[in-house]
Amino acid sequence: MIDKRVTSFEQALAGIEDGSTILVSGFGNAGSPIELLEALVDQGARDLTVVSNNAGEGEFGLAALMRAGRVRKIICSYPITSGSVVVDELHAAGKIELEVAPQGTISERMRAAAAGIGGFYTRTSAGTRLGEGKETREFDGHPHVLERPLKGDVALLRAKTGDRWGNLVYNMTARNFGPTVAMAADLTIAQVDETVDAGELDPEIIVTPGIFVDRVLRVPRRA
Amino acid sequence: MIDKRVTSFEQALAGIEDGSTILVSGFGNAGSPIELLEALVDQGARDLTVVSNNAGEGEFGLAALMRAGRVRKIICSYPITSGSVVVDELHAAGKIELEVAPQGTISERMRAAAAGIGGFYTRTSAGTRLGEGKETREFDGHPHVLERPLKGDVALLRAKTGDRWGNLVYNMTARNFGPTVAMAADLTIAQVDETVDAGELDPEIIVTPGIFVDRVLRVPRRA
Amino acid sequence: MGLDRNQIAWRIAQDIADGSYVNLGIGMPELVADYIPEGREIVFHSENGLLGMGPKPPKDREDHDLMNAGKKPVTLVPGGAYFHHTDSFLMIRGGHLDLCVLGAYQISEAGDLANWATDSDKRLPAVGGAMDLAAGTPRVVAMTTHCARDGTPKLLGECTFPLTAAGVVDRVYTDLAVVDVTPAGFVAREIVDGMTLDELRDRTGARLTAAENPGILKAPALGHAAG
Amino acid sequence: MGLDRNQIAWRIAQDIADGSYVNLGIGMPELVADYIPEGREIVFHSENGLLGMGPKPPKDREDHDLMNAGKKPVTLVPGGAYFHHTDSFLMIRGGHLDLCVLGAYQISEAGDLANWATDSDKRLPAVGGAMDLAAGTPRVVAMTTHCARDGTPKLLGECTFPLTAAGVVDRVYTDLAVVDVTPAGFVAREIVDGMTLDELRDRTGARLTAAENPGILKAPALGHAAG
Repeated sequence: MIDKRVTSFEQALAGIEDGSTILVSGFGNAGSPIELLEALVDQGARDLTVVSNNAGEGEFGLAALMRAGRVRKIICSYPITSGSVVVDELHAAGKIELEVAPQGTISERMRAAAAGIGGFYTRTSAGTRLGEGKETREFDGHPHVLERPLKGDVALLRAKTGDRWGNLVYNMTARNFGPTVAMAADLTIAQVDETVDAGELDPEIIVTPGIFVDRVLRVPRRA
Repeated sequence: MIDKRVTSFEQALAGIEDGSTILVSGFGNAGSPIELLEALVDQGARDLTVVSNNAGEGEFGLAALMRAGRVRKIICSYPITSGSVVVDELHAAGKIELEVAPQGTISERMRAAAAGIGGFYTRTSAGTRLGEGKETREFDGHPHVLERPLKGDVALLRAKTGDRWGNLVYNMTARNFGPTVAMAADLTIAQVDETVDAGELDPEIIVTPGIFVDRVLRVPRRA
Repeated sequence: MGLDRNQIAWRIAQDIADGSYVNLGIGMPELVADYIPEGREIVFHSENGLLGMGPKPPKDREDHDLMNAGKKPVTLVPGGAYFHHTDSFLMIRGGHLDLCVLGAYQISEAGDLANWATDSDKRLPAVGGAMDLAAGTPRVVAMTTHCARDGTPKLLGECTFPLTAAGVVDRVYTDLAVVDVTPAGFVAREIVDGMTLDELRDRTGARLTAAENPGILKAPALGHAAG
Repeated sequence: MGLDRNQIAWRIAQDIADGSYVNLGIGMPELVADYIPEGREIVFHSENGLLGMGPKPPKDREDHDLMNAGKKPVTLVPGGAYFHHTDSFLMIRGGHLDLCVLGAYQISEAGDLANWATDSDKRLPAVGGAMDLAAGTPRVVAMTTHCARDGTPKLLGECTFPLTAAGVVDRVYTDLAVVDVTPAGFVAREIVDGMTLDELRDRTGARLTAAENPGILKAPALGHAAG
């Protein structure tokens, strides 16, 4: 029988290795798997490469993982948010590598990894500093850069409800990167507000089919 | 005010020109916009290129459009279904051009057109007759072929419910190609079982956001 | 002495692990779903936008908006989900399925698969999702009779029919044997009772070796009801 | 004599046709939503997965799962829809929006846009969705003061700051003028009341011509309430 629901952070994060590439959902705090990220500090994996739209804020969630010195490199589109102090400090101290890429390119590169696409051409970043060094080719009169898939060893994401088979639904704009990171990693771990049995989610409204999800952990929503 | 609902086949199909490329939803008859295709015979556009997974069956829908001599070329993955007599006859008589391509490649090429992707590399068809003549390049130890976007002038599709803004939801596996063709054409026309006002569809369950849809026509579902 | 199609399906079903995501090709492979051992939960994928495909419904519950890749009415099991075609082929091409079971005209010792066109084909060419499934799925097994009706071997040094994908087949289940495709070529894991390795070689169009302790390929007698 | 930021937003809003799909960049462009003329239904897109963005909610109805690209709480209007980030950028990159309004550090006469980094930037580099929006949207307009605070022109022969995208800006709305980017370079369509073309040229770092009958750039006095 399939039951992807786990009952502890230890089970949820078991097996994540040093040096892993971790894809993280969220846009700001909406949809960010804050508790999973904090539990990853206890889990102990080091030398991580994190892919996340933002680079954490305050001292919680992703920022806590970075503060604990576990993140070697972060790939993001927008590391500046109000309160993004940890990334600022670590970067100034030379303690973290930062790679900034266009938001749609990061997202599409993860989808390419999910979809078995070996590479794709996009106009985004062509002729700019972020397109420098990338193979450029003209299609339909416009230069396009070649982008390669961005695959994760692990995805950590937050959704609203998960069922026994790992099917997920989300809440409003907290959906954001969740469905994409879920598809693009070898091991996908979701924290959800609530878990249900298989068949309790309407099959027409499932956003992330369970085939993409390995473990589902209920983490009660903070008030 | 935005109101994409139209009330006649004439309004729905107005402006479709000779020589257009028409993307058509449906897998077999499920999700096929049968009535729109038949009304296109009356509309009169000729010399069409049709992109559709199958190539029609019986003498209705797509088969009726082909029988009327309006289709110059069909791009599909699987022209053989029980009762696909019209395509057989026309092809044997040299009256229709047939391009067969892998199902996932047709689908991904339409998505690429929708997503502003200039081209993508896929392992599918590499080293096969259908990959011959295509640029081939190795990524991660495997040959990949370069595929280019497949854009429609027009998309004809069938959905379950459409609202005033053109948002669409589908019914079970009749969803199939609908969401993809909707995104990939300049003019997207949906036939739906029922129309509703904006706000009557739950924003969490909308499958095709109205931005992709130009016209919505209610066509009562046949018993 | 060989297995019938239901028995080949049964044999394949025994090898599918609990919790697997599986695509069954149109035609003979569809039979595999009927023989999954009790207690295993398998999620069947259908290329037309469905995970969690269940058995065919009773006649009076058929709905032509709920069909499988063969365009036959099916059902959805609890936990199933619908999605669109491009997402369905993302799953296929991206290697998210664990296994697909495909019919075959020919399989080469390098694992090349030919299952979409023959040179004598009088029908229109039709590939459907076969190339995507063959190229994208991590484990591809072929389900076929060991020889064509005219006795020609289907396991060959090289395919003569147009390829579906090169170097993708992991295992072949036939009426006569279970044969792995390895870097050293075809290796028989099981041979049907009463047949020698040499007799199997006579029916195989490529070099064939046997595993160290080849098993006996067997399946229970299966009534029509299950098939 | 120039327009204030609310007045520039008002002026931009007058040009947005009923039924348009529009993305407003973070910061000053967000003000445009407040000045859409009565009777026009505009669908606002937010890159984080939202079409049909409405005004900010009252404090007690804020939900941090419903925010805009600037990470501020918003509402959804009837007809709105949620979707994931990759679909959101499919919309952007695929040219499905009609218009985006972006802030700008510099705009070149060839329509190059620089709005994501300056060379003196002490902050971390941060591009967000700016390059996708600039490269993908059929009509890109820039909303900016005509000159930087130190008086340096922002409309230039060539940008000196890192580009967001090359050759994409169609029109620039500033406190002093409405300027089209044409194959013949910058063309002033409207100039603020009391300013001559020569005076505007003094504040512009590239060749500037005027349309045949340039209009007067004006906007009503706008209270704080609306902004």
